[in-house]
Amino acid sequence: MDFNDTPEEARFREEASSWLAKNAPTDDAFRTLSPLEQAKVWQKRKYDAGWACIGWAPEFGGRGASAIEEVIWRQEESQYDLPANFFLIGQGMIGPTLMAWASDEDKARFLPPLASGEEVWCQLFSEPAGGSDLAALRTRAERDGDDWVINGQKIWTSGAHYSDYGVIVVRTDPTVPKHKGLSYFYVDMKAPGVEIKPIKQLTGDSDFNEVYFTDVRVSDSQRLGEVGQGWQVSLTTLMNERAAIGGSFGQMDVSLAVSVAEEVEINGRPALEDAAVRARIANWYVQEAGLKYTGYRSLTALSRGALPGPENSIGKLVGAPKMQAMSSYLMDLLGASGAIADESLAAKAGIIQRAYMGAPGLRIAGGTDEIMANIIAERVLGLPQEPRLDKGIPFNEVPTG
Amino acid sequence: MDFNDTPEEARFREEASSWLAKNAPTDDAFRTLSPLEQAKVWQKRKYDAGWACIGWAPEFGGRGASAIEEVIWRQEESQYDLPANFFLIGQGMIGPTLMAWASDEDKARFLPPLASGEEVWCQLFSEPAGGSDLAALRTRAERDGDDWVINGQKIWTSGAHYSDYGVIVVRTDPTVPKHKGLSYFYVDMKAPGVEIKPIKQLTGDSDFNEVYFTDVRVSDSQRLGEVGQGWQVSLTTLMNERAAIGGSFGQMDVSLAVSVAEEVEINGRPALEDAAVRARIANWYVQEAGLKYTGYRSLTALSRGALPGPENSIGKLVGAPKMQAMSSYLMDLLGASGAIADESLAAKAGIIQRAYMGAPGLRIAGGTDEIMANIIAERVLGLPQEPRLDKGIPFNEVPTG
Amino acid sequence: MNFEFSDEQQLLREQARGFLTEYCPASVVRAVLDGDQDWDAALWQKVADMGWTATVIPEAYGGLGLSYYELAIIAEEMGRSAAPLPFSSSVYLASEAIQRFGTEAQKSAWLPRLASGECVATVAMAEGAGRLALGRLETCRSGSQLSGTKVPVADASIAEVAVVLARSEAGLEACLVPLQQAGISMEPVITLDTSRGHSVITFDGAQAEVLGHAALDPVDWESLLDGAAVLLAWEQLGLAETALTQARDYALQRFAFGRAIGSYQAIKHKLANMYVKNTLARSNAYYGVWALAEGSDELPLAAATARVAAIQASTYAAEENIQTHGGMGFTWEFDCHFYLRRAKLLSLAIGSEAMWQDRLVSALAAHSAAA
Amino acid sequence: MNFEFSDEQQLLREQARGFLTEYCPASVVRAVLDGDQDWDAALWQKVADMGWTATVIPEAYGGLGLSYYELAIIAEEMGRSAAPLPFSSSVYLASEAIQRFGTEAQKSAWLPRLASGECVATVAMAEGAGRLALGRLETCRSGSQLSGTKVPVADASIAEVAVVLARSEAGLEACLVPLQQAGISMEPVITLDTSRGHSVITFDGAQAEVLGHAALDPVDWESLLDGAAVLLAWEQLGLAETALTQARDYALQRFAFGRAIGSYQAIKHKLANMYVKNTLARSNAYYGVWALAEGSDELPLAAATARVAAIQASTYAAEENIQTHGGMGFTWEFDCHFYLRRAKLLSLAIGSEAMWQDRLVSALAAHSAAA
Repeated sequence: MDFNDTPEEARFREEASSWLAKNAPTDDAFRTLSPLEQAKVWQKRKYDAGWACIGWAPEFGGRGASAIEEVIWRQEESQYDLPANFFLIGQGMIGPTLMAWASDEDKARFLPPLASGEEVWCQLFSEPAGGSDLAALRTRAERDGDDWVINGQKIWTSGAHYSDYGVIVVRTDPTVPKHKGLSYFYVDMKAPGVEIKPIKQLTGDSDFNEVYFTDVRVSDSQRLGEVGQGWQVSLTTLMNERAAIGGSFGQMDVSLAVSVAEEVEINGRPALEDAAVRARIANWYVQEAGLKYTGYRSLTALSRGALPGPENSIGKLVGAPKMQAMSSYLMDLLGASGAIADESLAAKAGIIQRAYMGAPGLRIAGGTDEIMANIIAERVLGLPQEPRLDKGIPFNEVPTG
Repeated sequence: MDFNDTPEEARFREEASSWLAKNAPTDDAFRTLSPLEQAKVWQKRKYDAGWACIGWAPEFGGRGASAIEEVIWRQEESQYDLPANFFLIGQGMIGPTLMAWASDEDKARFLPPLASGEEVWCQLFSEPAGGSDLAALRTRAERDGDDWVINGQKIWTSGAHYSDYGVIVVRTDPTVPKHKGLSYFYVDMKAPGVEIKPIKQLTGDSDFNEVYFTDVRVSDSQRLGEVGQGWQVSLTTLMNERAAIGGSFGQMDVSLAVSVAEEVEINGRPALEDAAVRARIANWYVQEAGLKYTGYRSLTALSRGALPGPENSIGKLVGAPKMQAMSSYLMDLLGASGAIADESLAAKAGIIQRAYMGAPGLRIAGGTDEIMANIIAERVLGLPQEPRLDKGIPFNEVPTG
Repeated sequence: MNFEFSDEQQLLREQARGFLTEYCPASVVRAVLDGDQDWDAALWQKVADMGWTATVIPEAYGGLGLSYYELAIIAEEMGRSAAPLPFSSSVYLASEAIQRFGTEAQKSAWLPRLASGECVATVAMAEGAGRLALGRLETCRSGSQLSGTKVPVADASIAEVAVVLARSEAGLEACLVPLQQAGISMEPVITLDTSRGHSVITFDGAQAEVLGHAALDPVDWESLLDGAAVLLAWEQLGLAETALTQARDYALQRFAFGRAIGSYQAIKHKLANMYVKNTLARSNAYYGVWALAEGSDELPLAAATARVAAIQASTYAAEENIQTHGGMGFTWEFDCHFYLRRAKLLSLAIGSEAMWQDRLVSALAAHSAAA
Repeated sequence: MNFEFSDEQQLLREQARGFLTEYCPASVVRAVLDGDQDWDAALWQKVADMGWTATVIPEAYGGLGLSYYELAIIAEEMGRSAAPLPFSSSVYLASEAIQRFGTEAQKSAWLPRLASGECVATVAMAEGAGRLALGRLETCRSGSQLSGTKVPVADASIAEVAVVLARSEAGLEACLVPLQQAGISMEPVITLDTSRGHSVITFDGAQAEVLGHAALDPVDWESLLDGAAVLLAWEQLGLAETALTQARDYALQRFAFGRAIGSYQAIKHKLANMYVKNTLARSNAYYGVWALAEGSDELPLAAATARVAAIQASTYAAEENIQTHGGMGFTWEFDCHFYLRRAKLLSLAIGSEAMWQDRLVSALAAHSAAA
C-alpha cells in the first residue's frame, strides 16, 4: 500500500498540473465575469487545449483518458478556484447517455459544444408526484404526425434557466405498466411552451427549478431509444449520476469542529478538553476518515479498471447525516450565538448554520437516506426488494392516494 | 396533579397493607421451600383470604376489584420478597381467556384452582417457524371421533415443566388462509405424547422450553371457541399479555450507572465528573423518568376507567435497548474488568454483564423492537400495514423460503 | 394517583388550541418569517386580551394568579402553532425575574403592565459564543451605569425593558434596564428563525437599576432558568407534536410505488421513534410542571429532565418531518422548516442540551446523595 | 495510488481463510466455550505450524520477518472464525513488547520460542475496575521481586511468561515474569467469553526481570498499544464480517408473513447499517495498518481511528445479528452469541471505546497543530 502515483500516473499528473499552472485564469478581468461566464470561458479554454471531458473519445472533444486519469485531472483542477458545477449534469450524465443512445448526427452535432461548454444541458426527470418513485412520472407526450406534444410539470431541475437543451422522460402510454410506458427525448429549453420557475429552498437559495411544459412540440427525431424504452435510457443517465456522486461531503469537515472546540469554553476550559465533545469529534473523524480511505480504496480499484459500484452510496448515507449532526452540535457549542446567521457577527456560526439548514436537502437529493440504504441492502448485500404493488399494473390503475 | 391516592384508594391500600403485614410469610421454614412451593403456599394463603386474583369475580375466587385496586395490591405485595412469576401467564393471560371462551362447567372446574395456585397453566403458541408471524404456526390437530390428535412442536413455553395444563393454538385446516384454519384447545401437560425439553439461552439460563406433541389426544370438549376460530381466542390471550407487559424494565436503573461512575476513575477523577459519562447518564435518566411518568399517566387513566392501550409498547421498546446500551457502557467504564462475570470478584460487573447478555432477549421476547415499532406506527399513529403477501392465500401455499 | 391536568385545565387547552388555530395559522408565522417585522403585534394584543400574559402574575399585580399548570398548557399550544411572539422572553423569563427578585416598587411598576401585555420585556444573558458562565460575565454595573455587550438578545427590538444579567462589586446582579435610552445601541441580528427578532445590545453607561435589594445568589438565577426550562419544554413539545402530525398526515397521503409511504417500515419506524421521543418528553414535561407548580425540591432534576427530553424530541421531530416530506419538505413553500428553525432556536436558548445534561446529572447525584 | 493489499497478500488471505474454515469451524469455538479448556491447544499447534505466530518476528530470531500487512490479514481471519486462541495476547502484545523493548539476550531467549509457538506469552496490565492509568500502577518491582495483583489477565493460564506492567523507583517498567514460580498464585476468572481463558494473578515477591535496559517511556508503551489496536481492529473487523454474513444469510432464508425477513426495510436497513459500519471500519483498518507497517508518525491517529471504528462496527454487528435471528439468536445452540462475547471482550481489552476516542482527539489536535 502506498498513496503515491504509479510512474504513468505521475507523468500524467505532471502534464496536467503544468498545463493548469500556465492556463488557469486568475486575472482580475476574469473574476469580474459572472460565475456562468467564467465557467464558459474556462471550459472553452480547456476544450481548445484538449483538457475538456478528457474521458470522452477525441471525436467528441475528449482525449480518451482512463478513469484514474480523470480523477487525477479533477484533483489537480480542484487546486484552483474555478467554477465547474454548471456542466456537471450535462457532461457527467447526459453526455454518456447521448453517446449510448443518440444517432451519429446528433452525437456529432451536440457532444462537442457540450464538451466545450458552449451549450449547457439540464435533466428533466423528477416530478412533484414522483420523488423516490421516479418512474411514476405523469408528464405526457402525445404523438402528432412527426412530432410529439408534451404537457406536464418537472421539478428539481438544476440549471434549467441557463440551459440550452434538456433531456426529458415522459409517459407516452399510460395504459401499460409504469416502466413500460415511458419515452426519452431531448428538448430545446427555449422552445415555446417551456416555462421555468425557480424553487425557493428552505435555505432561502434557489438551486432548482420547476419546469412547466404546455403543448411543447418536439420532433420524433429528438427521441433517444425506442418508444416505450424511456426507462432503460434514463437508467444510463442515472447510472452516471451515481458515478458522479460520492465523496464530496467534505464542505464541513472535522477540522472545523476542532477549531470551534478550541475557541469556545465550557466551565472555563476549552471545549476541546470536554470528554463529551471529544467523543463526538472522534466519532465524526471515524466517519470522515472512513469515507476518505474508502475513496482511496475505490480509486485503487478504479485505477485497476474496476467500475464504480453501488457501494459508493455510503458516501452520502454517512456524509449527509454527519453534516447535520455535526452542525447541530457545533451550534450547541456556540450556545445562544449558535442561532446567529450573520457571518459578519459570528463567522463560524454562519457557516455552521448554512450546513445545518442545507443538510436536510443533502439527505434527500439524489436519493433519500432510505433509498440509499435500500440500494446497499439490495444491490450490495443481495437482499430482496419489497413486494411491489405497482408491478405489472397499468400505470393509470396504480393507487395514488 | 398529585401523586397521592384518592380517599377510597388510600382506604383500600391500608386494608391490603395491613393484611399483608399480618400474613406475608417471612419465617425460615417458608424460606427452605423451593421457589415453586413457596409460590404455591403463598398463593393458597391469599386465595383463602380473598386476596388472590382480586380482579376476578367472587365465584372464581376473586373479589371483583377495580384495575387501580389491582395496581395498588401489586404495589403493596411487591414490598415483600415473595415469588409470583409462576402464575403470571396462567392468571394474567389464560384466566381471562377461559372466562371469555370456556363453558360454565370448565370455568367452575378450572378457574378456582388457577386462582389458588393449586394448578399451574402455560401457554403454547410460538413455534420455531413462527416468530413474529405468530399465526404461521404448523402444529396440526386432526379430528378423530370425539377427539383431536395433535402433532407438532411448540417453543418458548415458560413453565411447561411445572404446569398442569396448557392452552394451545393448532392448525385444524391448512387449506384456508393462515388466520382462518386455527383452533384453540386446553391440554393436560401430563398427557401421553407431551415431551418437554428446556432451551438453553445464550445467558446459560433455561427459562423456556420446547414442547413436542406426538399423537396427543384431546377431547373436543377441550376446545375454546369454534373450530377455525382459534385466532380470535388467542387474541384474547395476547391482549392480556400486552396489559401485563410494560414498565418493569427497572432491573438495572440509572442509579447503578451513577454508583459505578462514582467508584470508577478516569484520569484520576471519578468517572461521574466526565462529561461524556454525564451525557449518557442524563440520556438514560430521560428515558427512565419518561417511562416512569408515562406509567403514572397510564395509572391515572386506569383509575378513571380507561383500558391500557398499544401505547404501552413503548416501555419495552425504550427499556430493552436502554438496558443493552447502559450495560455495555458500564462494562466499558469498568475497563478490562468489565468482562468479568464472576460476581464474587467484581460484584457490579457480574450484574451489569447479566444485563448485557440478557438484553438481546428482552428486545425479542413478547415482540421484537421492530414489531413494537410497527404496533406504535399502526395502532397508535394509524399508519397502514405493509402489503401482506400471505393474505387470502391458503396456508399451505404461502411461501416459506 | 392523579397525574393529569384537571378538567378545567383541559378546557383551557381546548380554548387555547381553538384560539391559535384561528388566529395563528401557519400563514401568520410565514408572514413574520418572510417580512420585516420581528413579531405579530396584532396577535400579541389578542393573546394579551385572552389574559395569557397575566397567567401566573399574582392578582395583586393585575395578574390572574393561576398556576404553572395553566401556563404550561398555553406554552404547549404556543409551540404547536410556532407563534411569532415574544412570549417566552416576556412571560417565562422577564416577568418571572421581576416577580421573583424585584422590590415591591419594581413589581408594582412593571408587573401590571406585563400582565396586560402593553409592555413586552426580555432577558439579556448571552455575551457571545460558548456556554454562559455566571461567574465570568463581562457586562458590569457601576453605580447606576451599565456597560457591556449582550448578544444575541431575543425580542429586544420590541421590548420596553430588559432584565440584564451583569456583575458589580456586589457580585452577580439582574439589572432592570429600559431599552429606549441614550446609553444603549441596538442592532438587529439575523438568526436562523427570523419569525422571532434578535438583537445585539451595546450598553455604554446605560441607566440601570438593580432588580431587588441586593446581589443575586446564582442558585436563584438557576432556579429561574429551571422554571423557564420547564415552560420551554412544553413549548418544544408542542412544536414536536406539530411536526409529528405533519409527518404522519403526509405519510398517509403521499404514495410511492403504489402505496402510501407511511406503509413502509422505514417511515413507520421513523414516525414511531418520533412518537416515543414525544411521549418521553411529554411525561417528563408533566414531571417538570408538577415540580414547578408544587415548589418541589425536585425541580432542578425535573426541569433538566424535561428540558433535555424536549430538546431531543423537538429537534428529532422537526428534522425527520422534513425527511418524511422528501424534496417538498426542503422547499420554502412548505411549512416544515418553521418547526426546524424554532426547535433549534429554543434548544439554543437558556443553555443547550449538553449544559442541561450536565445539570441533570448534578441534580441526580445530589438527589441520590440525599436519599 | 495503491491502497490495497498485494496479490501475494491476497493469496495469504485465501490460504488463511481456507485453513480456518477447515480447522476452526464454529464447533471448535463451541467446544472451548462449553468445556473446561482455556484454548484449543491442537489448533494453536497447527497455527504455529503455519508460521502465523512468527509473522513479524525478524528472521534473526526465528521469525518470518514479514510485515504488519500480513499479520493484519491473519488477524482478520482469526476474528472471522472467532478462534479460541491466545493470538492477540501472545502475538500482538507480548511478542511485540519483547521485540520492541527487550535486550538482545531477552529477545534471543524468547522470540524464537514465541515464533515457533512452543511458548505462549501474555501481557498483564489491568489492576481491576476503571481506565488503566500508567502513572498510578500498584504493582511494584523492587530488586528482582515483583508484588501486586493483576486482573483480569487474558490467556495467563496457558502462558509461560507474562510481560507485566509495573512501577519501580525508576518509573514505569515492563517486567518479564515466568508464570510457573513460587511467588505467583493464579486463579481463573470467568469472563463473558469463556472461549478465552482469563485469570487473576497475585505476585508476592515473584522473580521478575526488567524488560530492556531501563524504565519505559510511557509514550513507547502507548505506541505498543497503538500497534495492538490496529491488529485488534482487524480481528474485530473479521468478527463483524462474520456477524453480517450470518445475519444476511438468515434474513434471506427466514420467512415471515409469506416473504423473506430480509425484504422488510427494518431488516434491510439494519443490515445496511452493519455494512456501512463495517466498511468504515475496514477502510480505517487499512489506514491503521498502513501507518503501522510504514512506521508513519500518523500511527497514533490512525490506530485510534481504526480501533474506535472497529469497536463500533463489531459490537453493532454482533448485537444486531442476534436481533436479526430473533428468538433463535438468543439460544445457546445458535452461534450468534460467540461473536457478541468476543466482540465485547476485545472492545474491553487494551482500553475501551471512550479511552480511544480520547486518544484519537489528542492525536488529531496534535496533528492539526503540526499541520
